Amino acid sequence: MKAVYKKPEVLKNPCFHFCPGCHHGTVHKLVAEAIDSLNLKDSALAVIGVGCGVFLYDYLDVDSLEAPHGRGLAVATGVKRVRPERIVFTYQGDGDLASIGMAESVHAANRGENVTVIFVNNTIYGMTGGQMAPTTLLGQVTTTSPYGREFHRDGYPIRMAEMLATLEGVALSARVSVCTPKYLFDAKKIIKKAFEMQLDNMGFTFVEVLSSCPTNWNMSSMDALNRVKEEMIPFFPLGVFKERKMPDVL
Amino acid sequence: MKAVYKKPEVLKNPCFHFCPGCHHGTVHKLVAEAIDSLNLKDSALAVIGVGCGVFLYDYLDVDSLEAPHGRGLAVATGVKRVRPERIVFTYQGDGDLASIGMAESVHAANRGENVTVIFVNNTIYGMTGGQMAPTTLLGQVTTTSPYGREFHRDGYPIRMAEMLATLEGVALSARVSVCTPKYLFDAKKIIKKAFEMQLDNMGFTFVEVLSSCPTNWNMSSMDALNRVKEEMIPFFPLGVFKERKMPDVL
Amino acid sequence: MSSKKSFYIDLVFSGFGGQGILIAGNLLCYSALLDGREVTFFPSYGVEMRGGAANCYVVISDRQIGSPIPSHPEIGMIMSLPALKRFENVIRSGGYLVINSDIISPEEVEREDVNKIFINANSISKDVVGNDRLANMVMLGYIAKRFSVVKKDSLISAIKEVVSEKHKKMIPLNEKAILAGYNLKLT
Amino acid sequence: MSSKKSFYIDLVFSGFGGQGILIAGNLLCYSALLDGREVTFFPSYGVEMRGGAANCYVVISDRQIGSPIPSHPEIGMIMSLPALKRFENVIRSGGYLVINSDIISPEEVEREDVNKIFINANSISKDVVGNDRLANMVMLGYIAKRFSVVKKDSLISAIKEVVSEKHKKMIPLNEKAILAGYNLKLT
Amino acid sequence: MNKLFSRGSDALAMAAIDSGLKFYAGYPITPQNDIPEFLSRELPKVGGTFVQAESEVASINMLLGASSCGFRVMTSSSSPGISLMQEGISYLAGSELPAVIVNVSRWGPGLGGIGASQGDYHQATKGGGHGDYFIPVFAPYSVQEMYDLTVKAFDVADKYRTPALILADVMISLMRETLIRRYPEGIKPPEKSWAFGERKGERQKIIKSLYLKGNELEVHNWKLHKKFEEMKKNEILFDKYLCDDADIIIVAFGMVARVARSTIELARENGLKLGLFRPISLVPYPEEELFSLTKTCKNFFVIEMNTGQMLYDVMRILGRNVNIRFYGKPSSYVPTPDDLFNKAKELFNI
Amino acid sequence: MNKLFSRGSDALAMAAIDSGLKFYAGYPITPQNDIPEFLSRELPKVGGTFVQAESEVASINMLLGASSCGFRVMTSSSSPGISLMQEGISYLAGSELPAVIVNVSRWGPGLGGIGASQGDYHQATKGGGHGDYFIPVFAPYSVQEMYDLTVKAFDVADKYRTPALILADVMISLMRETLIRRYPEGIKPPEKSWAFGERKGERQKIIKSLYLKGNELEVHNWKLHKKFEEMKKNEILFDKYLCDDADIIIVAFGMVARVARSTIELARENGLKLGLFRPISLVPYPEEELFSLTKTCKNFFVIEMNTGQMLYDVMRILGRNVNIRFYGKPSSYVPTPDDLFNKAKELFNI
Amino acid sequence: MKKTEKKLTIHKERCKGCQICVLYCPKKALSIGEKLNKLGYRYVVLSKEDACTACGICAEMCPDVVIEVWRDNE
Amino acid sequence: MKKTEKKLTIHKERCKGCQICVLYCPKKALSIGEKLNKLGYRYVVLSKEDACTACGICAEMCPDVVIEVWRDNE
Ligand SMILES: Cc1ncc(C[n+]2csc(CCOP(=O)(O)OP(=O)(O)O)c2C)c(N)n1
Ligand SMILES: Cc1ncc(C[n+]2csc(CCOP(=O)(O)OP(=O)(O)O)c2C)c(N)n1
Ligand code: SF4
Ligand code: SF4
Ligand code: SF4
Ligand code: SF4
Ligand code: SF4
Ligand code: SF4
Ligand SMILES: [Mg+2]
Ligand SMILES: [Mg+2]
Repeated sequence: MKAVYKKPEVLKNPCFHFCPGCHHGTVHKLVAEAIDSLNLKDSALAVIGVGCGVFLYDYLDVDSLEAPHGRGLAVATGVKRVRPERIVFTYQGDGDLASIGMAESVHAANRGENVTVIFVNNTIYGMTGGQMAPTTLLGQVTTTSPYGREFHRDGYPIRMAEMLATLEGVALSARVSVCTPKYLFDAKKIIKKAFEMQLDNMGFTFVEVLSSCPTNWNMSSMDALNRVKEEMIPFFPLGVFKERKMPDVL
Repeated sequence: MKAVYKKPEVLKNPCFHFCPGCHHGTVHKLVAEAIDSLNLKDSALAVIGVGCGVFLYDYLDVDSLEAPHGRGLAVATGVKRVRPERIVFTYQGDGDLASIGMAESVHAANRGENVTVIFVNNTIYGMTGGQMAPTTLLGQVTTTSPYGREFHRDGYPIRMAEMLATLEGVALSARVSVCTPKYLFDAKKIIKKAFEMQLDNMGFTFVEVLSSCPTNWNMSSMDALNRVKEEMIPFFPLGVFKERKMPDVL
Repeated sequence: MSSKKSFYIDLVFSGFGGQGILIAGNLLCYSALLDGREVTFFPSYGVEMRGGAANCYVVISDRQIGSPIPSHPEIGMIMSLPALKRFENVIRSGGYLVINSDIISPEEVEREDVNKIFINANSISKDVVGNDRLANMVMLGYIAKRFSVVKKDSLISAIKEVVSEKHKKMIPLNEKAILAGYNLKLT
Repeated sequence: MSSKKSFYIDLVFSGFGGQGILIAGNLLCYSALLDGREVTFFPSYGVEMRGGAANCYVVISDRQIGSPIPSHPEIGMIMSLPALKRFENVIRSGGYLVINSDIISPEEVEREDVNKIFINANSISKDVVGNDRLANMVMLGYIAKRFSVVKKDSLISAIKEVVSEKHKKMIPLNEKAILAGYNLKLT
Repeated sequence: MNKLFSRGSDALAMAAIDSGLKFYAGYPITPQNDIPEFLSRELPKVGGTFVQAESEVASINMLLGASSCGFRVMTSSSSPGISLMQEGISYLAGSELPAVIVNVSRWGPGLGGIGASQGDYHQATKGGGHGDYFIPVFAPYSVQEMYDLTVKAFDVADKYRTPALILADVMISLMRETLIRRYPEGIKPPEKSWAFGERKGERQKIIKSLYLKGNELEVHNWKLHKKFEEMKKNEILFDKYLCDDADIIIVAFGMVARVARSTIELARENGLKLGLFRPISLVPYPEEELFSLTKTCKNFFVIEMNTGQMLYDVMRILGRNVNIRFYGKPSSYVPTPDDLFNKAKELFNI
Repeated sequence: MNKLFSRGSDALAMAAIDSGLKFYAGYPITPQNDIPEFLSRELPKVGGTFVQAESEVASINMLLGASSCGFRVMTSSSSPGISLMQEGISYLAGSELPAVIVNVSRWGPGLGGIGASQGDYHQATKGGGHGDYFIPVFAPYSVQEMYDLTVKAFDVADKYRTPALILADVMISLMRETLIRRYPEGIKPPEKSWAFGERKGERQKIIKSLYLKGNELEVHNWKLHKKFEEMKKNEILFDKYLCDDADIIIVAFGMVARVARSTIELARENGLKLGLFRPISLVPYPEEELFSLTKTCKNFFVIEMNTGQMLYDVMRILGRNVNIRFYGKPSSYVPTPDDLFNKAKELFNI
Repeated sequence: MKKTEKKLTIHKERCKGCQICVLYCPKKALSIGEKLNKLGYRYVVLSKEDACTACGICAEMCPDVVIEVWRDNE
Repeated sequence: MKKTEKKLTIHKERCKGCQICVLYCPKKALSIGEKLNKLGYRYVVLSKEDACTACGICAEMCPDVVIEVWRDNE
């Protein structure tokens, strides 16, 4: 019999510690599928940010390096500069990449480091228990915005994919979601493309994945899925904001 | 007799330590003029970044706070949040604001902190002796890009005014120059407008001033002036990239 | 601190989130405070919480309390299988595992040198309050009495400290469930 | 280290950037190395450099050298007014201020307890090499001889160490200027 | 109830509010999130400002800004976050700006773990930041002390114009026990004429740490050092328990000292005379007070949840003429009274 | 000339290149810019990579990445920048990644000044970062040692899989003196089977510092501690000068020790028997070697360009039975041999 | 046209009962059962086996890789 | 039309001789002199006093606030 869907090979252990309905699991799967399909198991090297995804190495059978919170893209720069033959990707949450790691993220993007970023935007600090993130929506109640996020005090939700797309060094900047089958298949394609572009030395490839965090949103998985569709996507539109067609030579 | 031009009042001491032809002096003057014209001597509070402008308090008679290198906008946030009645401005170089301080700069802008930024872009680290800055032009030789800035290794020059203009929190984002009388008069207007907007609680106001650093460019003042005109402006276009007309209420 | 002559008792409460583990622990604390005792409460936290586990330690004494996390508590109130697996080996030898037998079948327990007490707490809760949500209170009531941890009056008066304003009307039901446990005779 | 019997001499060179201050200091170092001595060279640096000042310290000894920044050097080679103002009070009592009198007029010097030597170095440079740019070399030559700092041969051989490849053709001119200083008789 | 049954972190946050906290900035990190969560809820109610900063670096620098305006300011974090603040703390010290910094320390190095730890003693007491300065450090060992020492920290910070550190651990922060919310009479933030207020034609004020001219930096450094000497005179806090007749004195701080108290009771029931010396202010360290114990006791037992850090200070203070033994547990498994009792017997051959 | 006449920072950079440096990342800061400037020019010529990072935080984390791939890596900065690296250094230690970190230290706290200083001794030796770890620290006092100790630092870093620190100062970095560029025979970077290379079907490698399960973090911490104990056995470096018959022994490191050597000569010419003990490895500190001097000498004179930091270690090591005097100069004005001689006479009543 | 052979493997011990698969099964073939698994969750079951077309959508969408789908149509 | 009274104050001790004013003076009234000031720079002089219209551009452009310009036209 032929598999319609089977566990990706590189996913050595699918017993995720994630909460029920958490999209981190889905994203792990998609990354694993991309690695399988491009045969990158040996060459892939994960640089893992601190957040609920920090145990990625327990699940994916790829060489893995833990980066200090927020510094994934500085760490990845160090790796890729000395091991350009490895396919380097970071796996980072929105707190990690867009808050504390903003400088490292913008500068790695601007330098056009030839690495791939999997950016899990769930509008919250998952691992630490539901504090406000730079991506938290206006009005959203979190443990540190108990009266709802208010732009005068807390600022606006940051749209990273759009902001990074303005930088010359960026080869691909896209936002995807995994909340419906259609979006999920799109996400799969884009993630694969990001890795392909890295293989082609195109430069910095960035995929933002809108994700749910039922636990810290205080919602059932179903409600969380709906929230992605009905509240997140309208504010964080899906799409490819930049795609370089030719390698980065001037 | 009426003064056509006289030393601004708030400029208590114009014996700048700057090198001959350095535009830091010019920018100090313009800030002083704006403070004079809006009568802000008592209310202005300078948050001073580390760079050649670090001694601003020796020249301008305004309350002054020294910020650690790059952290001007975090420091200014702390000040403005507890003293909203003070007119807070930061004075920062390109190394300070756009390199080490990128995260603080982007986030303060995104929060729409009601402060004014005077951003002196001279495509170089002046104070430390001419190293490559995030704004250094491609091909530019500096002490740490001895073979010229190369985008694959060093990244692209960052256009801060444009990037920040994409953020919702920003009320004004503009780039000016002081290399010709016309540009200088424009700069004067914009700097004044930035302070006025702060007085009107419009939010984050950002003025990037293209400046020369004859010393570290290894040029005469005259050649440096020319370089601003002929090399910098084409890459860093002058203009207002965002201007909010109404206070920041949603 | 096994050799204390003065009053000292240490417990661990464990189960899934949503089973009222922390509420039970807290209620015991407030009761003991009413009894005039020293009390410490220590909740689990952090990464390990993913997956919905909840647990807490309670120490009650009439002297100043050292560590709020006893390495080998005397009594464990166990409300889920993972909870059993995690704490079975932690209970002090000669101590007590008080187990919700509506969730965990007796044969799951491996240890021999501790006392095992099984309470069909869900069923009892259903009986006395109409649903199984107050199994925690049933178990707590039993423990309070069985080990003379706190006075009955204190237990009842403390309920209002742990039930939030908007669930105020639940106080009588909690009281019922606790008393059901308190008065439980096991054979 | 005033009471040394062995060879020890410390100097400060100061003037504007562009006057060849650091080159003069370095040249002296290389010469002393050729003489087989221990040498340290310490340049000024940092924020204070804005405004175009340049200065450096040179210590030469036949033993291991302690601080490369003598607090009170014996000899100061002074090429600008700000340099005089800055170092006048630093020179050790009984030491020497060697001053370019084409730039600084003698009445600017206030100190009484040091020896003052004035050299119209710009003029001499103009005389011997046709322009005033090698005033530094004239002064260095004088100092080398007057205080027996280094051997003449060493001084001459060391020139090539400090003149960069592309200015190679300047070597003979430097030599001329140095010798002019070396042979200078002051009255 | 008159007494509260409170979590350590809440007690600390309440103390901050009672001390007149005006500005808090912080970045989430386990296990201290209860503090910002409490303050995000409660601080606005009393007119204070809560900012969730983009990072610990931003947090500490926001404090620098707000403190320069004369207000009481605080941040809290845990070990990796505190490391990131070291430059800022050094700037606060250099600029003579008061601030309270809370380290609910966890395991290191690196990401480590989130259990209770005393691995940051060196960093806390020997200037994790660059330059020549000391800041006062207080180590609570109960929920009540989380309150009381926070009040103290604000007070000392203002008095000496210095950042002050609370070095707590997970245990003390997450546990609940009884708390009396007692803001002492008489404590009042001093007038801060040096701070930025309304200017009204007064002389320009400059707050900075850069000193380039002449020997002004040396003068400045000695001034900072003198503050430290003053603190040594006035701000030492410690606790002694049954030391007078003790054959062995345990030296421990924070959580471990708490466990040790029970150990001592246990030991005395078993006929062994143990005592406890607990530094509460780690900086300034109660040096004289500790040393004076050598008059009556020659055996000292240093216990820490690390591989030996305060041990350095104890060795320095006690010298080589007494018998010092060490038990270190670099693990989030807090030792029990029995553990310590057994270790004491083992290490002192009893 | 066979010998070079070299600047200290250039000597250090040459040593890095001779040691096989593959990756350098750094951020400009006075007074160490000569190092990145040299390497931006020279490193590409030998196939290495120079990156000017956006900050010190990024620099140290780039090192973490490049080191995990098994290459020799280095960064350099000065005091405030080193403070910013503390989290990263702690991660390197926790992840057991070798790296060489250079602190050409300047004045603090805060922005301070850019003159020579020894104000970072505490930070360097007592873990400015969080958690329980020590990293080896070497303090050069000549241009030659800038070279030799850098070679050593790379070697020790690899041998123990640890970051190593060079604590230099402005003086040593900017001065020029003779240098013999001598990469010792026999030193060769070890094979790094733990590092990321070509994977070729091998087992997955994981490099991390997070240890949450059971007591694995405790085991890890003791492992790190054991490395430190090993270093104590094997990597101690020190220098003694005329100690055998000395009535007073100066204890000093770096620049100050250099000046002190001249002081000793001066003193001996004046009939006063001074000696010098100079720790070269500040971590591990030559404890035994220093203590053994108490057999013949009872007077120790600690001199530092700070208000007393190494003094803590010396007091701990020597105990209370000898006479310890301290002279501190928290100023970029480096004391002269005469200054020290006079101070010695004053403090020891001679 | 031959009958399609199909197989759905449900690794029930991994299922967390989130219902994402249930929501997106075009044939409404899945549902959450009554029993708890070791993790303590009520896990998914293929309640209408015949309705299932082995389209694989449930497997694609499941965050916990609980479902694998096989098909053989000759 | 009355004659315009005008005055140019040159604080020569501050001048660094950068020539920016010289470049932008529409009347080419300024030039760099031969003498050095205390800072060691050859400083600017108003070499064609009559040509100067007191337009103020030199003063506006000078980075070092060397020039002040006054005018009185009634
Ligand atoms: C320097 C530092 N600061 C803070 C933390 C605590 N911390 C761990 S994960 C995390 C954020 C998690 O949020 P996010 O990056 O959005 O990932 P998620 O868990 O939501 O996937 C934080 C703040 C840390 N480990 N290190
Ligand atoms: C944490 C830290 N890193 C580095 C420095 C050194 N530093 C001082 S000023 C400066 C940059 C100056 O460049 P820029 O901000 O562009 O200002 P400019 O002098 O060019 O006006 C640097 C890197 C510092 N003081 N602190
Ligand atoms: S806390 Fe949120 S992000 Fe983390 S595992 Fe649970 S659902 Fe996922
Ligand atoms: S170094 Fe450059 S920026 Fe600094 S004062 Fe000189 S010219 Fe201006
Ligand atoms: S394979 Fe398709 S039809 Fe079958 S259960 Fe899954 S989603 Fe439903
Ligand atoms: S999507 Fe997966 S985890 Fe969720 S209910 Fe279905 S099978 Fe279970
Ligand atoms: S612009 Fe100013 S500094 Fe420059 S030459 Fe003219 S007057 Fe002098
Ligand atoms: S005022 Fe106008 S005309 Fe007169 S010197 Fe200045 S620029 Fe020239
Ligand atoms: Mg998140
Ligand atoms: Mg600049």
